[in-house]
Amino acid sequence: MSRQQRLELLRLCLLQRLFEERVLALYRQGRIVGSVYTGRGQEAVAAAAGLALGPDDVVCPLNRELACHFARGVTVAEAFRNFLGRADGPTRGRDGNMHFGVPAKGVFPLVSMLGDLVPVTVGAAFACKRRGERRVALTFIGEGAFSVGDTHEGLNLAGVWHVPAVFVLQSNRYSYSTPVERQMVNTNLAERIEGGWSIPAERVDGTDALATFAAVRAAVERARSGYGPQAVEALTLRIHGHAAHDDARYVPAELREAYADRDPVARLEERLRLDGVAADELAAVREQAREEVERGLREAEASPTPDPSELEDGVWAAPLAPPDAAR
Amino acid sequence: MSRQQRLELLRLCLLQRLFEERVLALYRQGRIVGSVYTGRGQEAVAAAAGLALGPDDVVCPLNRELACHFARGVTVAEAFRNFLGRADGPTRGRDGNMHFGVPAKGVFPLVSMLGDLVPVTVGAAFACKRRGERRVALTFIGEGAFSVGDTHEGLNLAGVWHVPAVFVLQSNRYSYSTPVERQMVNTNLAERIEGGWSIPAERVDGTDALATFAAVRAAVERARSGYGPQAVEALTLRIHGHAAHDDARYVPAELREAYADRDPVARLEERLRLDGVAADELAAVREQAREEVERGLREAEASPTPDPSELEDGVWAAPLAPPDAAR
Amino acid sequence: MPAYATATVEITYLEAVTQALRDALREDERVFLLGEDIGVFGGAFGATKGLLEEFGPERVLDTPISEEGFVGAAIGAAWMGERPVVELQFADFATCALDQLLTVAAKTHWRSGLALPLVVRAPSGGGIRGGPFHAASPEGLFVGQPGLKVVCPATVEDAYGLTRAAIEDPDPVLVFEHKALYRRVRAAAPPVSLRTPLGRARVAREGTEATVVTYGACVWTALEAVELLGADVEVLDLRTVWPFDGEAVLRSLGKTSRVLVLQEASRSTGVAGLVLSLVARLGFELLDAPPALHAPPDTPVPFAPELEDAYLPSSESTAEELERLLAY
Amino acid sequence: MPAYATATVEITYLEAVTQALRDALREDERVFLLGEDIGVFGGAFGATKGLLEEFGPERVLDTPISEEGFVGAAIGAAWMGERPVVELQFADFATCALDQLLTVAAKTHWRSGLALPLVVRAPSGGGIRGGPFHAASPEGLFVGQPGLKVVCPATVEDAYGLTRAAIEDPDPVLVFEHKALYRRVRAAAPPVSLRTPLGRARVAREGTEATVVTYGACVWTALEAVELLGADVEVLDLRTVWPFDGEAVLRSLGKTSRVLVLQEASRSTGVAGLVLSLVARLGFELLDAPPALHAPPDTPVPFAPELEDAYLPSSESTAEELERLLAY
Ligand SMILES: Cc1ncc(C[n+]2csc(CCOP(=O)(O)OP(=O)(O)O)c2C)c(N)n1
Ligand SMILES: Cc1ncc(C[n+]2csc(CCOP(=O)(O)OP(=O)(O)O)c2C)c(N)n1
Ligand SMILES: [Mg+2]
Ligand SMILES: [Mg+2]
Repeated sequence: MSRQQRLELLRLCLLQRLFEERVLALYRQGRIVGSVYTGRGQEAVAAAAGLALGPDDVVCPLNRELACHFARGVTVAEAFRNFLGRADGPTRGRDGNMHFGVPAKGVFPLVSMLGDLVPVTVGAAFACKRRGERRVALTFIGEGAFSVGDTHEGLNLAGVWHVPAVFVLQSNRYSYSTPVERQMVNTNLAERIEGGWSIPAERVDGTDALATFAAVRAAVERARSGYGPQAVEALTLRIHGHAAHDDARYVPAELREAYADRDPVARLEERLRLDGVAADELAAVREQAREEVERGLREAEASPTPDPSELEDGVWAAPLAPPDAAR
Repeated sequence: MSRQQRLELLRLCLLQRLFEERVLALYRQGRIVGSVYTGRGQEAVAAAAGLALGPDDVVCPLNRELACHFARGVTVAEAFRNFLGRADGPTRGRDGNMHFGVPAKGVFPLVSMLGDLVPVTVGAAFACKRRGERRVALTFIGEGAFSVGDTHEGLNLAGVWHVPAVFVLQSNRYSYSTPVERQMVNTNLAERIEGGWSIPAERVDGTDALATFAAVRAAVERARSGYGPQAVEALTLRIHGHAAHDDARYVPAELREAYADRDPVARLEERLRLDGVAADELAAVREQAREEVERGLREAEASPTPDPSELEDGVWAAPLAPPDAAR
Repeated sequence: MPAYATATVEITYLEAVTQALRDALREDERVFLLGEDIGVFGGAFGATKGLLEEFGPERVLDTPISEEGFVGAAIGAAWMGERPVVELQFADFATCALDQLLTVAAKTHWRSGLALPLVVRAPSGGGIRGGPFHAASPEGLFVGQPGLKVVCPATVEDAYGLTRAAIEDPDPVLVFEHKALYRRVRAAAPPVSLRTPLGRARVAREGTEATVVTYGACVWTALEAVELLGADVEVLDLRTVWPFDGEAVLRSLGKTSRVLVLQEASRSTGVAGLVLSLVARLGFELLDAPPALHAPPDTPVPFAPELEDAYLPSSESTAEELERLLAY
Repeated sequence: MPAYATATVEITYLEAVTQALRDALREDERVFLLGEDIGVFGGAFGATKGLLEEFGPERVLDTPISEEGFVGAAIGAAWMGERPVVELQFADFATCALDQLLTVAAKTHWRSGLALPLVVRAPSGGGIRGGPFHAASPEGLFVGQPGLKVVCPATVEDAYGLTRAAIEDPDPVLVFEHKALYRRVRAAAPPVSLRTPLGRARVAREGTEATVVTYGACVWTALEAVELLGADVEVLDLRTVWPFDGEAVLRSLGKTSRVLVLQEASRSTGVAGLVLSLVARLGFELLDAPPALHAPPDTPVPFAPELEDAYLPSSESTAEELERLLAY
């Protein structure tokens, strides 16, 4: 992994970290409404997976993978516009927070119902395979979402069709307030995916950005080269609440402490320092990220709010005369 | 397994075999309408599982487990009444073929949607556990139904809740016209259930009635004794079509031949002969079964057909004034 | 948003739900609760707060994420004579449990006489900036389905009384609670004995000039609209939306000869179609004006405040519809 | 059961479906089929017979049993610009794929402008002794849902024309084929160029005394009923049941002043509620008599011939309803 790639990885992690910190501040000020989901402690997984993909690959990120959007070319302003519900945002204010995607950039719009995007990813990968394109489709699966039937149906189809799909398991130990031990008996998802669906799966420390990148990149290249579906299980801790309203007091102190020194962003900065990147260069990356976030926020705040008269546009791609003229 | 038990096992296998042969004859004569599903080649699994249960245990049989109904005390006449759509049958003519159950005898009414009954079975087992009753709930899962999300959600709940549920996997190599190899990559369901959901699972030859009984009985007793959910995978071949309309020409000749000498009923008779049961005693069991089937059919044919004026009875257990007086 | 009362002995709609669950758990050993994050966390909206502590993990179960799975499990427990009460974290996720509800819960009694006493509670509705996946009113998916019952409490009394009645009912009952009412509506704590009969509408306001047939949060919208308008309009709270109280609708129509159906579900879903079908077929001669419908457009629920506020029926927009109806 | 024609160059409704799939596969590389047992076996009803042989396993896929899974996969393929056509083995199993359809297929274009050209074909309806799980008419679960389109072909022409139009449409379209029509209805093979416009009803029979609004197999029931009665009744075949052709309904009502809605779906499901709601609200002044509904009772579809025959609307029972309507 080149020096430049590693700096890009850091930049992406910082963008998510600083963006989310900004969003939480806005939320507390009441300037962002609804729910706010963030991925603190999982930025490295999101960034690594996004960076591991090729330009023509496609991805279905979830709630905690903002850096993956950025890696695909989604801008800070686009993301803020979705949180702020602006007319020129990815969902035109129709949806909020992380519930968006930018199809033009190969990013499928997140739906809330967990599990749904696993079969969707498999179908996208099938299309690429069918057309002989060397493209890969990637999605994320939280350990909680691993309990959903759609997840299993999708993994099974991926294996049977032998498609170039990559599954990144986000094992962050919690599903809202539910610890992984109450979610399942065997918590080793990599082992289960390999044993159950014959999908090669590697387990990595998701707070180690470089290791995670190496694992996902290898999985992506195996998928691209015709070796069928691949999986990577990234181990992290959701060190904050499920969403902004949740203080996660149900997470035992010992567990928090165990992860206290495993902040993926700090670890990556430290690692780059060890690898000889000068402190001021690192500071510059951080500063540039902060500026990019602030600039994006200003742009988004300058964006217009949506016009209710357009609410019914685009329900259908090819609208039919509505049955009910009396609107 | 006592001599008497082994004869009972034979009787149950024969009842299913002869009942189904009779049903197919009636179907060809147009005296039974709709679809007809039979379990030829799997009678031993159905009979063994039914016989392995205790008097207070409950079960959710599927399409190919008629002998399991009989083992629970469902009568031949009751079953025929369902196939014939009679007013005094288990579904009062509202449903047909194997789509029935007899709740009073601990048998849940089969629904067609595959996978649905796995969570239902887990919930029944949970209720028994919660009340401290030493009862077990058992259901069957075809290898095709193993692809359904509900199956996985149910297996996961069984493990997490550690309930006294027993899952009998009917690995008969086909799902309608679809061979197991196109249904999944890793076809070893016992291994997958044990590895994936930490549910102890044993693989048996489902055409060997005594071995299957021993395996299911042991699983039932482990579940009853508080060791949590258990599984048995019974290997068979669906040697006939999916239903009466299907000649199963898609099953390769070699495969048929491989099972030609593995008729579970013939094997059980042969085994009992080897164990010293006199030929005429075996013949008597068969003859009694034939008579029981014929008697049951006569009873069922004497039953009244349903009265359309009662069609709307029992939609709800506690009916409410229908919104729509104009019926 | 007016507060509907302020005395101190009062409880909120949400507290009424919690109290109904607590009283049912106390009175009937067969009752237990299951759903995502309802134990340690007390539920996404706090409806089960304190119940794990009082009743323990065998009666208040945190489930894995598997709506089909735990609704199916509740059906299995009901088969064994238990009285399971499921919480869906959001009503929107009803689509994820729909097969178990329509295939097994709804059809089993008719097919085999086996009653399945099962309750599924679901926080529904908009007004909290939930967007397309956290603000839906999906009751229409279940309205009209043989074997199911669907209730939508609008008041503190019915939040308690319908929940208790649903738990005691032998059929599968879906309870769509309204998120926007959870903390907004308050009233005196109902007596432990209160039961709201299923299938019976309630006249929320007597009137003679027209009838608003509605349910859920829209009951309050209708009452506000009538105040705004200062007209003598009757407000009928269906309470049970399936099978709904057609007699009450026709009785009120007989009095007023004009009807407006008001719902929060998008206009081609919900219960409006069946109510208007009934009115047209059986109330035709009672009508002095075409029956009217006021409901959101046929789109998902939008997130942005500007959009959601325009999308949801307001007391003002409802008053306008009523004015038009009365002017006919 | 009268045969509707007998010449030899004719094809059945089922053959029209197969031909539509074959022609779409031939003309458009992006089209592929997936579903249970559609390859080697040619589908439970034979709708895809011969297509595996002609187009190979990459374009005619036998899937594992996972309705949510393969409908979701079809959505993913549509995202990538393919034109997947899913077969559900029975329409009843729509409940098993409903979440993918309502959550992902229906809402994605409105949320993000991404079109998902996806077709889901499903053999629906009764008359073949299928019972509660193999004879349902579940279109009502999708009728009214923003972002979906739902069609129910009644004729050979529309079995071909609606299927072709659905595959070429940029939106998710559900095609509910009627099992009882598969081999019963025959007509001249439609030209390869035939497309039935989505959203447009068809006057199946001109008339002046009353209008029967119907779709699917009931179109034939209505035509037979009108013959029996010998009255001058118009029969309107909706063809697309969502979003349906409200204008055509009102146009016909303007001519006849009397309307009967006839459907095979149980009376509180299907499309009847929305049609009658429309008629009551927008056609009120056109009506000389209360609009009527003829549909099965609110129960699942029964198995026994005595029950199913009583359950399903017949030409006789429909004629009686019409007589009552005309006598008003
Ligand atoms: C089918 C479904 N059920 C419930 C929810 C509500 N919900 C949203 S996120 C969440 C927890 C998800 O846990 P996990 O998959 O581990 O992802 P994480 O939040 O840890 O990133 C739940 C229960 C949902 N979105 N979808
Ligand atoms: C959810 C669902 N999809 C499709 C069907 C139609 N169907 C009925 S049986 C069957 C094959 C089942 O195969 P398997 O589970 O192996 O059981 P077997 O028939 O071999 O006993 C199919 C596809 C169904 N009943 N349920
Ligand atoms: Mg998690
Ligand atoms: Mg099988």
